[in-house]
Amino acid sequence: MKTMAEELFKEFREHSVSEFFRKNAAMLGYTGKIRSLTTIIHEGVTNAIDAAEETGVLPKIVVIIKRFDEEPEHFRVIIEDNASGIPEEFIPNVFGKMLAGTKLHRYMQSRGQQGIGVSGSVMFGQITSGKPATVITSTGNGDIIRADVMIDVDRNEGKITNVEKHKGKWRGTRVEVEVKDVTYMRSRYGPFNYLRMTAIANPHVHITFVEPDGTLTILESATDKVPERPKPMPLHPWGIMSDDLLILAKHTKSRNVVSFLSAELSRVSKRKAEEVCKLASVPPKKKPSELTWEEAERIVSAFKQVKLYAPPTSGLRPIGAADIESGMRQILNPEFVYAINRPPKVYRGGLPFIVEAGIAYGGSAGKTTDRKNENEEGEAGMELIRFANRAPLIFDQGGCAITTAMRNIDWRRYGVDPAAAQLTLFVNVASAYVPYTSAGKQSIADEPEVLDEIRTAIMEVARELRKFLYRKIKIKERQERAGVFEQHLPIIAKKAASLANVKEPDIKPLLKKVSGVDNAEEES
Amino acid sequence: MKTMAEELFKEFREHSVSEFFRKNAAMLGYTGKIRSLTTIIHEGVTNAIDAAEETGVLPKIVVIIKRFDEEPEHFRVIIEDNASGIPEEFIPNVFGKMLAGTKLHRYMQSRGQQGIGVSGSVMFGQITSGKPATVITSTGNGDIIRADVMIDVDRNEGKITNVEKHKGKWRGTRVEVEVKDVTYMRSRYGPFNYLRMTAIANPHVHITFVEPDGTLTILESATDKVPERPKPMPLHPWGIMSDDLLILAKHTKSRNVVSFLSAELSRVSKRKAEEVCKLASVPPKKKPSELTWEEAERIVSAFKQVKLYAPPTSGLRPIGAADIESGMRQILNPEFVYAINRPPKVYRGGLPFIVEAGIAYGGSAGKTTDRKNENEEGEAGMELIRFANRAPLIFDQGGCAITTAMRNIDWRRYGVDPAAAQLTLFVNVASAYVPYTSAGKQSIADEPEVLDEIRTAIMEVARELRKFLYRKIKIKERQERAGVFEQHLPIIAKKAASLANVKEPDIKPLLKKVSGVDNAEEES
Amino acid sequence: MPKKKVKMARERGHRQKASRKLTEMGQDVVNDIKNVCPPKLKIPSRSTSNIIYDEVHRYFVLGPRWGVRSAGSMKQVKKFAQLLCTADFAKELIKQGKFATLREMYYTAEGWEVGPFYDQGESDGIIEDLEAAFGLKREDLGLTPEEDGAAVYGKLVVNEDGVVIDATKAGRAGYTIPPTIDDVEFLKCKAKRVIAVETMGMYHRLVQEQAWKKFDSLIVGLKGQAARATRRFLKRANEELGLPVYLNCDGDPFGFHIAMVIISGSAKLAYINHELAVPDAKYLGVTASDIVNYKLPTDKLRELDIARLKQLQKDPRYNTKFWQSEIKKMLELGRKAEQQAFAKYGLAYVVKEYMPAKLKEVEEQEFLGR
Amino acid sequence: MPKKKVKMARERGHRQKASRKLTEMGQDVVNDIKNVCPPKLKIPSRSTSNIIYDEVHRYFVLGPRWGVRSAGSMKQVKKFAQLLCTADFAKELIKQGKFATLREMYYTAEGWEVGPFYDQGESDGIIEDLEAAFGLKREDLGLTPEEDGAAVYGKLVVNEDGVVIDATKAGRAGYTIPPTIDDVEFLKCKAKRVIAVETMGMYHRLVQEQAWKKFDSLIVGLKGQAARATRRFLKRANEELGLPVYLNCDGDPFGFHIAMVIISGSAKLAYINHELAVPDAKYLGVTASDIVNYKLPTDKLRELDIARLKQLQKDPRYNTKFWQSEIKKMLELGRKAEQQAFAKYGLAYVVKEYMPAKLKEVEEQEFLGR
Repeated sequence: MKTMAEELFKEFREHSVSEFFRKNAAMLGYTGKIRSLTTIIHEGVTNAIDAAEETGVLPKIVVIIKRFDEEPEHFRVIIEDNASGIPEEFIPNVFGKMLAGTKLHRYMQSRGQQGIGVSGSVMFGQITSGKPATVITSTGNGDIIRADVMIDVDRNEGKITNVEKHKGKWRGTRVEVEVKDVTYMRSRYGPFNYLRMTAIANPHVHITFVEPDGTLTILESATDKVPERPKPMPLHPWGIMSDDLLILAKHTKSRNVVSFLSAELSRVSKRKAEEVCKLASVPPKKKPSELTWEEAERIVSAFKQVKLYAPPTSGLRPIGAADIESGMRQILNPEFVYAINRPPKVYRGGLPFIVEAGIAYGGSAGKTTDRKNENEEGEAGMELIRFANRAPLIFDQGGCAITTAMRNIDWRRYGVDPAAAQLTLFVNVASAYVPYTSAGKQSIADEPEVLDEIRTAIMEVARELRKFLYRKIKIKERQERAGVFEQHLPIIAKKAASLANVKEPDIKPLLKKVSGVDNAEEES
Repeated sequence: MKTMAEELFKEFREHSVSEFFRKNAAMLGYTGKIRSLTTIIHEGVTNAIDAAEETGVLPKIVVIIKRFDEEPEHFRVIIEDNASGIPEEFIPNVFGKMLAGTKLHRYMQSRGQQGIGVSGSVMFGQITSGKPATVITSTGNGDIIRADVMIDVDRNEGKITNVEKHKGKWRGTRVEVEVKDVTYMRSRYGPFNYLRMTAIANPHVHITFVEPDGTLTILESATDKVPERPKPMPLHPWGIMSDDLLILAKHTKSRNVVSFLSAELSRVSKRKAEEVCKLASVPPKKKPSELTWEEAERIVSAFKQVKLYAPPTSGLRPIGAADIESGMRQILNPEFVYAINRPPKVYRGGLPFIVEAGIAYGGSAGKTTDRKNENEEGEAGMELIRFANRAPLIFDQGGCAITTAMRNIDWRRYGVDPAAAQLTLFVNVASAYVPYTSAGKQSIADEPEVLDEIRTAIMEVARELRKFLYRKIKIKERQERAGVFEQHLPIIAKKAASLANVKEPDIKPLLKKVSGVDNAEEES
Repeated sequence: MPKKKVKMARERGHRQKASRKLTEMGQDVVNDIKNVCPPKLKIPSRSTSNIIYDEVHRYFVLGPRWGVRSAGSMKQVKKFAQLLCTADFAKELIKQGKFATLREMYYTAEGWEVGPFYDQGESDGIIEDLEAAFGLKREDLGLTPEEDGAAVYGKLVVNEDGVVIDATKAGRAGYTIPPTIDDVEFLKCKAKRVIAVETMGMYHRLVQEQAWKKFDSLIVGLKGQAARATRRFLKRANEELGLPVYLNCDGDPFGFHIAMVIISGSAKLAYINHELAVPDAKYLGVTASDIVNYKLPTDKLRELDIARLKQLQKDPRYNTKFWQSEIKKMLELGRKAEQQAFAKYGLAYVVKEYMPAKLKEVEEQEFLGR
Repeated sequence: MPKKKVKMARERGHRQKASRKLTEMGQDVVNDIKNVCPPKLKIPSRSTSNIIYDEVHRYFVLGPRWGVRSAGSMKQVKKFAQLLCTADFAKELIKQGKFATLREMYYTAEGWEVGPFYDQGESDGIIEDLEAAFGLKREDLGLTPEEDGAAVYGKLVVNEDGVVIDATKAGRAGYTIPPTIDDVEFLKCKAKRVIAVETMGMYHRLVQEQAWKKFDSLIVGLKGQAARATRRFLKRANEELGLPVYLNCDGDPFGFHIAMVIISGSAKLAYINHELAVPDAKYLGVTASDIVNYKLPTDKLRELDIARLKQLQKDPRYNTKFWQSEIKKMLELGRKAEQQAFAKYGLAYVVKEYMPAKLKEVEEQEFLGR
């Protein structure tokens, strides 16, 4: 007789990751008619900018959204870059296979991370319109490839259903996705605002945008400085966990623990490694692959007792205070703008990150601006714009560490009424590995170190704003008080004479004297 | 010369889903010290109840949380069930491989869905403590297996590191996970409240719980009725998408479209299928695998023009109004309780679901109860408890469709002040495929059909509450008004006599008359 | 002054009439009880929808709708009992020739069998029921409000219960109108008109500048919104003494309202306006035109003022060319001004320049019958 | 009554003194300007921290701290100019023997070179500066508040600028104390005491029940918080006429406060309390003990009442055995009661039973020197 278990486990099977995400498209941000469209733009633009930067050129991005006649929810979305192009053999995997890419295995900052983004767009297009995505690409070798790509969901594989080749001297990639069941709107959550925020955070990017009604918008680049290429980066010992260490130990080429630690971790010299081994009672000559969990735990805790340099920032690519300021100035035309970038920190896993913050006051900053007709909400007060590695975070504002940090601050202490101030607050978290709360990549988890750092950064720019507002008040006061004596002393003389019933005294000597005295008092 | 692209794409690689989720543990609910522990309990208990029900026995669950001496954040979590047990050969895949299981490929309601849950717990334990999970299981064949299981993250595979066998006449599964960096608390987000909510929604489950300080709590089952085993269920044509149809067409054994439609979809007879083919201009004899996207789109829209029975509920397993009421009554001891379950509906993809709602007033319902010392927050007012397939949803309350629906209702219209009312509102969404917003499975996406249905259900129970509150007021009024005539008519007689300066008239005849008349008026 | 004597008798008669009405009511109730029929009392409805502007009399009156207070209704029987207790209390007051304040009556009810009132609003409501049911003033029932009436200065001699008072010899603050003004007899009056002013500041200014002599006038200091006794005084001065009444108020919606309540009565007291309204009284206060012509110091109209003015535009009492044009002008100006703003030109200016000009204007119009 | 005549002369002298002080100030300023030295004026500080309870005089006075208003300070020069303009205006009023209200002065300033005041609060502040600087009342400067004082009934005859007024013959509402009470001469007084009551309801009750005859008393109707003129009247009645003053107020913190402001002055007017406080006046109002002894109808103490009572416990003016015990008792009871609550026992009860008992108690204590 079969047991109950044997009966039940007949059905036990494995599944592909594509199938998983096809059924959980919401986890990737494909939820709601407006958001789904913005997600496609986001994935495409993010990849395009990353690719151009890796190639080392100033990104020039073209975004076109075409509506099919008489089908209000049927679009063709086109995103083009001027990056390296994609070799033909990689096309199926880049666009049709999930969890495949150049980025996932390296600790390096880039906007995309998980090798899901573009494949997700292709899949969403495919399951709503039934059409393959069209990829036009050239690596600059004279061949321009035009390929239609579909995803085989059961196998998590890309399939090229049609391919053409042309000759031509162009380099770059153009992806066209046909999609149904989405809506285009110029709301806060729509593509227009997404691209506007992208332009603020990426002053080196040139964006050409064509909306479904044919409106052409060009967001010019404000600098021609190509940001440095990000570099892969080893883990830093601060906050590293035993498990991470053992995984590194398994894959290292080093033959003993000391050389392993100094080779695979950043800021660890041979001498430091020896010191740590001694503290942890681990034989320095032991083979890394033979490290036990307990030894790994002791090494991790030993690292906390030695002095180390801060993690290297070579792999991080912050925007920089000057560029944030010029980005905000260009779009918001504010009375006052100030930005900072904080020194690098790490959070759990030894992963470094940098927080940058900017603040803009006056002009069209804040929610009540002449942009109102663009983003449709009649809201007033402070506007928060969130970024991760320069990519705008539009959705899930409530659950984001940046929002939490902003709300935890008592803004009145900085002379600001959040419900009314003409204020735009900018926060960017730069890291090779941003702790998103979900694969939709729209909000940052509240890791304590990250939350603290965001809070500190916001308070730092807020302090500068307070100084500005204070100076503004001071100047006004001084102006108002000028000439007060000239106005009032003659009246005093006249009335005193009337009271005493005597001739009016000459006021000039006193006037001369007090003006001087009082000014002196003022200066002191 | 190599192109830039060739240079860059050297790094292109594939990755395992385990590695993906190891880096994105927060996506699975492993975020925060309290939440991570509750997530482990949730995954274990959910699987345990599902397994017992599939086996067809009344679930008896044991949950033990042990703290390691002098290590406040180091625990051993033990979850035991009385289900079918697991055949030895499946142990590595059940506990060590993600996206593998008996559930993902069937459209059937169960608490777990995605084949990630338990493997996720094992992985989280492994990466924080370095220890394998221990599985003790027997299918009731006389062999009890004790196996230590680890996950090979690179390959997404389970490995048994140690195995023992004993003889014994026990059946069930006991999983022990060792975990670090988590905290035990009796807060709203902690395991205690999780199990209490589980007991409310599952009156047939018996739970034994031992807390780290040794406190033993037994949550008795309130019914000995084993819920029916859920059945796999074909898709229903309402709201099905072209893509779904084509995927089914690819895998079907049917030879023509008519038999394909009636075999693979529910509530579709041959005659209906023929009608649809005609409407869609699709040859009825066509091979399903040769259906084009356009034909599929036409079939989908044709289904909207014909009359169909509502989707079958055989695969759905709602709790039932009576059981919800008895569950709430047992735990909350309320003055009034009312529950409903709504008829089945479908949402996009043709997936049926059922919404159930319950409301409890008075007693220890609401946030301000004598449970305050348990859940620590000094909050007052209405309490919302959310469930998906009877499993409590504890986190991410803000983003959940149930919360949205609850907030969209103007509670004052039902005589309720949400900030003060002693009210507990219960909502359960039952479906083979609940649209979670993330893999953490803590909140339901706001699919329009689902949101509407939740709103309708809540309003239905709220209306019943309003009736109860109204009756309560009415009864009080009647009591207060009794005897009003006896009190006042004599005074009227006396004062009138005084005014007129005459003898006081006899009031009795009138008293008798008006009391009768007025009562009659009252009844009408 | 034979005309006055007749009036006097009528006034005195009010209290007797009240007593008679109360007795009749008692008799009706006793009869109903004997006939085993629930006693009822018809009371004119005082709800907003039953308040009507009477174009002929030029004040608010109650419309034709009645409510019935029945001792046979569970909801009304307690109120009915309270009403009878109150009536009995009032009859006793009349008998003793005494007066009680509304507050005193509220407290007196502590000792009643029917039990104390929930609050003074409840006991006041019962009194209003009695007033409306019988067309009597509360004062006729021996019940008075707390507050005294206005101050009066000028050539008027009155007789209060045998005490003769000359309103030029009652001190700088003048003769104070008592709540029981209907018991006061006008003995002699040499004034030719009444000028009532909103604020006591202006009152003292007019007394100090001897405006009462200059204009042959009684000066009345209203102390803001006019008390019932003041309105009764003005009505009697107008009807018994035949004096024209001029109302000098601040140039703002509240000032207009104070004047208009004297002229046409308030909606709230529609049931008793026939005893209180002075429809021939004339507005002589600050107008929007004055603000412009005299370049007065002003304040900005507040939101509330603007809303109030817009309300007045639709109010039937203000449906005259004069008011419509002044209200419109004030809204356009967006400013308001107080009486005392004339102090900008010196303290005496208001008496020497402004008032003579205004009086001349108004009285010429009257003479011409406009 | 020679004592009175002397007082009279002193009173009249106030305005001359004021005029002299203003002239001196003008002279000082002129001299300072000639000496090229910024004119300064020392003004006692009216800030809370400089207000001190004077145990000997038993009222609030200003402490020793002074502030200096200097025409040499940028922040103060405008205020200094306003102060001189105001002084000049006041001197003119005195010269003409006129009075202006504070509001009128505020408007008059519209025409001044220094420009209008921002609001009346600003002009009132300047007047207080002058009062405090010279220890004069604003009335001495020809400036009066808007409101009249209390009503007085009883055997008192006064002379107001040649008009003789008998306070039993000024009508039921009594003689009204004018803002310029210091110009009034007391000609004759047959009363032996003053009973001042908080509400006009109680005032009319006492007049109606002839309490003035029964208790040989002047009845004063305070109309709530006593006006400055009323306090001045009570002080003069107490000092010039030698009458004991009894204060009958509601049994609640506000009633206590009304009485205590008459007795010991308010902190806000500390600079002029020597002209206003009547430290020998006695509280004869409703007490917590009365509430218990007479089983009065009560209201619950509100949060605000409780907070207020707790404040009073720490107030030096209430630092007597009587007050401490009554306040404590009221807090324990948690209830308060109004004067008119005695109407529970009938309208006449307060005059027939309550007041005689209370008077007897208080006057016996006084006789015994307690």
